[in-house]
Amino acid sequence: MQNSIMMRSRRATVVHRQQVTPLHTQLRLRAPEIANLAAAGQFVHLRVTSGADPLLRRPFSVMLCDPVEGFVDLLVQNVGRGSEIVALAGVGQSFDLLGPLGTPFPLPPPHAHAVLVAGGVGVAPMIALADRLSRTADDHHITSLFGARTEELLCCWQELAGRSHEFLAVTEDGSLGEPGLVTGPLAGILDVPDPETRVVYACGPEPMLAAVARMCAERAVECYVSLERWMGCGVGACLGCVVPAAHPAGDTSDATYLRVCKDGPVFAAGDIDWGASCL
Amino acid sequence: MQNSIMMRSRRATVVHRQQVTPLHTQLRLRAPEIANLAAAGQFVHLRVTSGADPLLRRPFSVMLCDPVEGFVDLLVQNVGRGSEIVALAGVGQSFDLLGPLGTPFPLPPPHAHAVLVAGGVGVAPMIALADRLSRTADDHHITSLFGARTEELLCCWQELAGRSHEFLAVTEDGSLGEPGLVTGPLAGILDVPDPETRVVYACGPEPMLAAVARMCAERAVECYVSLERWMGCGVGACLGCVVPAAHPAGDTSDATYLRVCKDGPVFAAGDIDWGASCL
Amino acid sequence: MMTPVDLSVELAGLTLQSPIMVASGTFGYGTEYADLVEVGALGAIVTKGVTLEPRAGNPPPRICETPAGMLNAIGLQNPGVEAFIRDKLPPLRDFGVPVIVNVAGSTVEDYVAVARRLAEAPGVAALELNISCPNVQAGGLHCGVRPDLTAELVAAVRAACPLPLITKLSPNVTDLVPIAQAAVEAGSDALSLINTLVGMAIDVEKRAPVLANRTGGLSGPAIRPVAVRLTWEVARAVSVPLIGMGGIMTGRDALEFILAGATAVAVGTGNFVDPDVTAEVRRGLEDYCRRHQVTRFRDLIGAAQVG
Amino acid sequence: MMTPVDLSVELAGLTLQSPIMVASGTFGYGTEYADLVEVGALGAIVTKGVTLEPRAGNPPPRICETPAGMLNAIGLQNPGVEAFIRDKLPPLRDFGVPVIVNVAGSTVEDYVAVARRLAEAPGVAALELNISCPNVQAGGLHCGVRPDLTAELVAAVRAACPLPLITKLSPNVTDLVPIAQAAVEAGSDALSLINTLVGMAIDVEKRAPVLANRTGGLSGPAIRPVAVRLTWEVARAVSVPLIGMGGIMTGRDALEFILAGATAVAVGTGNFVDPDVTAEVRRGLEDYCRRHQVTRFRDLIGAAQVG
Ligand SMILES: Cc1cc2nc3c(=O)[nH]c(=O)nc-3n(C[C@H](O)[C@H](O)[C@H](O)COP(=O)(O)OP(=O)(O)OC[C@H]3O[C@@H](n4cnc5c(N)ncnc54)[C@H](O)[C@@H]3O)c2cc1C
Ligand SMILES: Cc1cc2nc3c(=O)[nH]c(=O)nc-3n(C[C@H](O)[C@H](O)[C@H](O)COP(=O)(O)OP(=O)(O)OC[C@H]3O[C@@H](n4cnc5c(N)ncnc54)[C@H](O)[C@@H]3O)c2cc1C
Ligand SMILES: Cc1cc2nc3c(=O)[nH]c(=O)nc-3n(C[C@H](O)[C@H](O)[C@H](O)COP(=O)(O)O)c2cc1C
Ligand SMILES: Cc1cc2nc3c(=O)[nH]c(=O)nc-3n(C[C@H](O)[C@H](O)[C@H](O)COP(=O)(O)O)c2cc1C
Ligand code: FES
Ligand code: FES
Repeated sequence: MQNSIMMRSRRATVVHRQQVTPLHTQLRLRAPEIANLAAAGQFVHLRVTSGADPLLRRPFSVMLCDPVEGFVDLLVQNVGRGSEIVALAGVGQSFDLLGPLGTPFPLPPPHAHAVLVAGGVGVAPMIALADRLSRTADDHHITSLFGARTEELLCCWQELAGRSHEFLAVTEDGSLGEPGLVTGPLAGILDVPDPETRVVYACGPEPMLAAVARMCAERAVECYVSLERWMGCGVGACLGCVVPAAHPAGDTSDATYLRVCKDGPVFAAGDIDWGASCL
Repeated sequence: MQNSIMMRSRRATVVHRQQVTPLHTQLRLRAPEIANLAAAGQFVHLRVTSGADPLLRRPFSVMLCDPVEGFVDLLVQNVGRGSEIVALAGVGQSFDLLGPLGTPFPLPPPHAHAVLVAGGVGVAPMIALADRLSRTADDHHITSLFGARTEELLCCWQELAGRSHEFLAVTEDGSLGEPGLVTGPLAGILDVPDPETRVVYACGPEPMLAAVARMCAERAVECYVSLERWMGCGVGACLGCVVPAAHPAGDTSDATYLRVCKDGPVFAAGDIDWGASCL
Repeated sequence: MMTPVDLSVELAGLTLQSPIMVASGTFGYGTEYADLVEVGALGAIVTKGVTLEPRAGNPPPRICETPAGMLNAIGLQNPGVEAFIRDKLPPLRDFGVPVIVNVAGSTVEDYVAVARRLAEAPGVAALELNISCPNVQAGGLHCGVRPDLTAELVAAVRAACPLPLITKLSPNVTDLVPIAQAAVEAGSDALSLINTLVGMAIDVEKRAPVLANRTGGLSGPAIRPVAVRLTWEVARAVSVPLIGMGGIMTGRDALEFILAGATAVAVGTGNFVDPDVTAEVRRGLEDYCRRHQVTRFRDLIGAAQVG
Repeated sequence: MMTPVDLSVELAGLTLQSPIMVASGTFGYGTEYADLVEVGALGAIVTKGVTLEPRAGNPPPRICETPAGMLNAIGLQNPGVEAFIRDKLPPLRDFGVPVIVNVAGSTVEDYVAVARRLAEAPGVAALELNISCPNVQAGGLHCGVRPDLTAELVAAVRAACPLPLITKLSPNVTDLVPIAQAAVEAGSDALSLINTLVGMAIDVEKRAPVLANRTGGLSGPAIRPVAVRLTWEVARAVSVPLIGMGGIMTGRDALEFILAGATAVAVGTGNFVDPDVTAEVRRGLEDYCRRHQVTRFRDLIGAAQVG
């Protein structure tokens, strides 16, 4: 069946490596099947070493795919041992990749105004989404907001800007674009007569996602977020990556908690219990 | 003090790599202090990864040193995970080396006839010894025997032959040199009117060492062997690498067992209890 | 051209085509791995722990990585025995390999009720009793830490249910042998060992335990030496077959347990690291048998015990 | 320009310039590492176990590597207390840091005799009692597995010797708390934890245990989660200072123990992996204190316990 092709783990070789910031590396891997199948919002589960330490795979969002060449691009922020091994990988080095995994972003209806809100390395799936939308024929209008603490952390912003109709950079220290937080400009975009014509997509630090979710809820704007959690299996088996669900309904075991790897990483903002999850 | 320089651990970078056989790699590392201090028979304790798996260092004999250039050559046989990581290391890769460690081979008296017996990868310290002897002014006569199961395992034999007055290769399958075991030709060399003028040095599989030790004992020929054991600390602290001593004498704790890393790896063959150790 | 090796083993009245099973809680209910693993090639599937009532499980964070291992505190999240039988069992059955249901509870009555219910359900090959759950009657003590409590629990389930019974032992005890013997005398047809070691990781930036549950169960290659030692000790003391587990990632790892006296092995955390791990373990066992001219895999069971 | 951080701690009546010690059996008698480590910067040196009579130790193989750990069965090889005092103690004393002598034996009388002898020797700062040795009177049972045997042993040594007493606990028990409490009530001034977990590795080619002793003690990063958990549990139950150990390789690792409630830490296997490890741990602790404006290191002890 289709699925059995979809998820088999495979070796992918690094064909290009770019240090986009001192903290961020863009890796291009040769992974034809994943490039063919990955949808915006999905991730790959990457084995960083063949040894037993670090033991678990590390999840990374698919940033860009080139189905023709069979390339997949990842944007890796070096935050610890696993991501460092990946970030320092040289051309020719190969990794075992599992994917594409998880639920992708649902696409907006034709002519809708898609508002993409990215925070830090959360820009990766937003670039994937902008790329996808800019290739559809249903003429979406794309506005992107990209926030970070400072200019240097606005990694790959050109990749997002180049795929959006409007793009606004926001830095807390004002070193690039608007000073402050993305929620400021977002309010401006949502405070219009017809907010319901907008669909908001967000990925970034959890406090930012919670704020965006609240703003959209207040204005009855459709909103989708992509979450991050430590992962074990990455395929829904271990129940290690869960987040609290908003409205327990139906059978307890499935409703109290949602699996970020399988039920997500993309969720309708209203499905998440932000109070409980945003610790 | 001199010692404090002698043993500090340092990073050494691979400057040259040669695949001498499908199973053996010759690595040249830049390690000036070790190149300066290492004596034939000593080893370096190499950390194969900065992670926790594989955890322990791996010991490798110093095969050749170039104090002028600051190079140290290791001959690595790929037998498992640790040696594989080392064997596959590329130029530019660096390792943390501890050394030189252990007791070197005692040099023979001037004009003595040194008989070097190597088995398999045990040739490494024999090459170091042949190199050392060929540089002294005391005009030693050097005869080298190098045995292996088959031609392909006679790694770096030229390095040994080139530093010996006589060299004989011995293979169990007769694919190169004499067929059989090194002990055959060794008997010929020792069965002379004045065997006491010879000093035998051996490194290789333990059964070979035991046989060589016995032959020398029977003929009252001075014999030194280099042993291998799993190692923990490599500096004499953990007592993990011991071999049974021949003549318990003096205080029990020091005499029942000898530490390969500190009391060895080079031992006078008579100091080892071959019956108990050769398991 | 390689000759096939007979890896089949007998266990608790079941014939397993292969001694390689998947460990409870690490393979979901099978379907999660259906796209990744040739599930039909497994010796058996052991399900996530099933309780009488549905359980929501512990709040997150529930897992964290440790050197060559991981900690987990899932908290027995499961839909309860009724929903299990209704929703999870049918697809499990369809894989065509024995389904062993891991049973958990807070009281002896819980276990008995779940066992009774599962005995009626078609397609359950055997039960694995997870006796390392806090027992409310015994003041939250785990039955698995005392021979008497273990015997009481196993005997009660044995009396209530005709299915083959496997008792899963906890390693967090001073002496596992009397507990293993009690489980066997009370009617266990086989024993599984080991469950996780109790551990903790601390987030030094937050200055608090990483897991919401504070402590968690340590699994993975890190615990293998402890698991092999306990398998060796228990194998000397009981005559029922053992299912060895704890950090198995390769055929060599599995052989440590087999040679120590296990009849079969289960792979747990290894599935997360590499979904191909069970196939890899199988290849390793077959290669070993060929290299050593072992015609009947069974002959390897406990081979490291003699001498 | 970095401001120095005060890492000093009080322990069993001793003032340690640093909370970082080296664990028994992993640093020999100090001299082995004299050329590699700035021994004078350590908080204390704990010696290899010393017995009344000289001991030859176990036959080899004595060690083997495991995932993120190692097994050892050295068997208490040591020259005996007389030779220790004569040959090993003087150079140890010269390092200028407190020397804590790890004491082992087969009978309570052994321990008492060694303790008496060490009390007379100049330059012994404290004793660490290794209670995980087979006790011939208790039928080979380790005193460390039972509160009553632990209390008996500690009380006997306490009565015979005025030196500060540290009892070293074994993790191979169902519940460590009552044993820790027994050790304290019997007069321990501090507790060390943990000793190694009992494990085994099997050579699948030879089909026999790798170690001549069959079982060995598991140490290294693999056991850290178990050690942190036990430190956390014991810290809640006793009021004497704890020395935490088990797989420490970095400052972050050490902080897990400190935040769980340890006053000091000991590095064992880490010394083999990297002789610089204790200096590395020290740098890590200093950096952490600076980053978090911790002026008194002591304030971190048990900080993860509240809440
Ligand atoms: C669905 C998904 C998509 C992701 N996409 C990307 C991406 O495109 N680019 C990218 O750089 N990162 C991404 N991440 C985060 C990435 O997986 C973690 O940064 C990485 O696993 C950290 O591993 P490490 O060994 O480097 O860090 P560790 O040494 O394991 O930890 C370093 C620090 O990171 C924190 N951390 C570790 N893992 C996670 C995690 N999974 N979630 C939250 N915090 C964590 C730890 O608390 C610790 O403080 C994604 C995560 C998820 C779940
Ligand atoms: C003083 C000394 C000098 C040495 N010099 C050299 C050298 O110059 N070149 C070289 O290739 N090797 C040398 N060795 C052997 C080398 O250290 C081991 O082959 C290596 O540590 C194996 O590690 P591994 O992880 O690759 O193998 P592992 O995966 O650890 O084990 C693979 C196999 O090798 C065996 N083994 C592992 N370590 C040892 C050991 N220390 N002694 C004996 N058997 C072992 C195991 O039983 C196993 O069967 C030396 C050993 C010593 C003690
Ligand atoms: C995420 C996770 C969940 C687990 N859930 C259960 C469970 O529900 N019941 C049970 O008996 N064991 C459970 N276990 C323990 C495993 O079945 C196994 O005994 C243990 O993990 C050791 O094997 P391993 O090292 O191969 O993982 C779980 C283990 C993990 C890692
Ligand atoms: C080779 C070796 C020898 C040891 N010898 C002793 C000993 O003689 N007495 C003792 O109490 N503990 C001994 N231990 C245990 C350590 O002191 C320490 O408790 C344990 O190794 C855990 O710490 P680690 O993981 O940092 O090594 C020894 C450990 C090792 C690895
Ligand atoms: S990572 Fe295992 S269920 Fe999500
Ligand atoms: S390896 Fe530690 S004493 Fe030899």
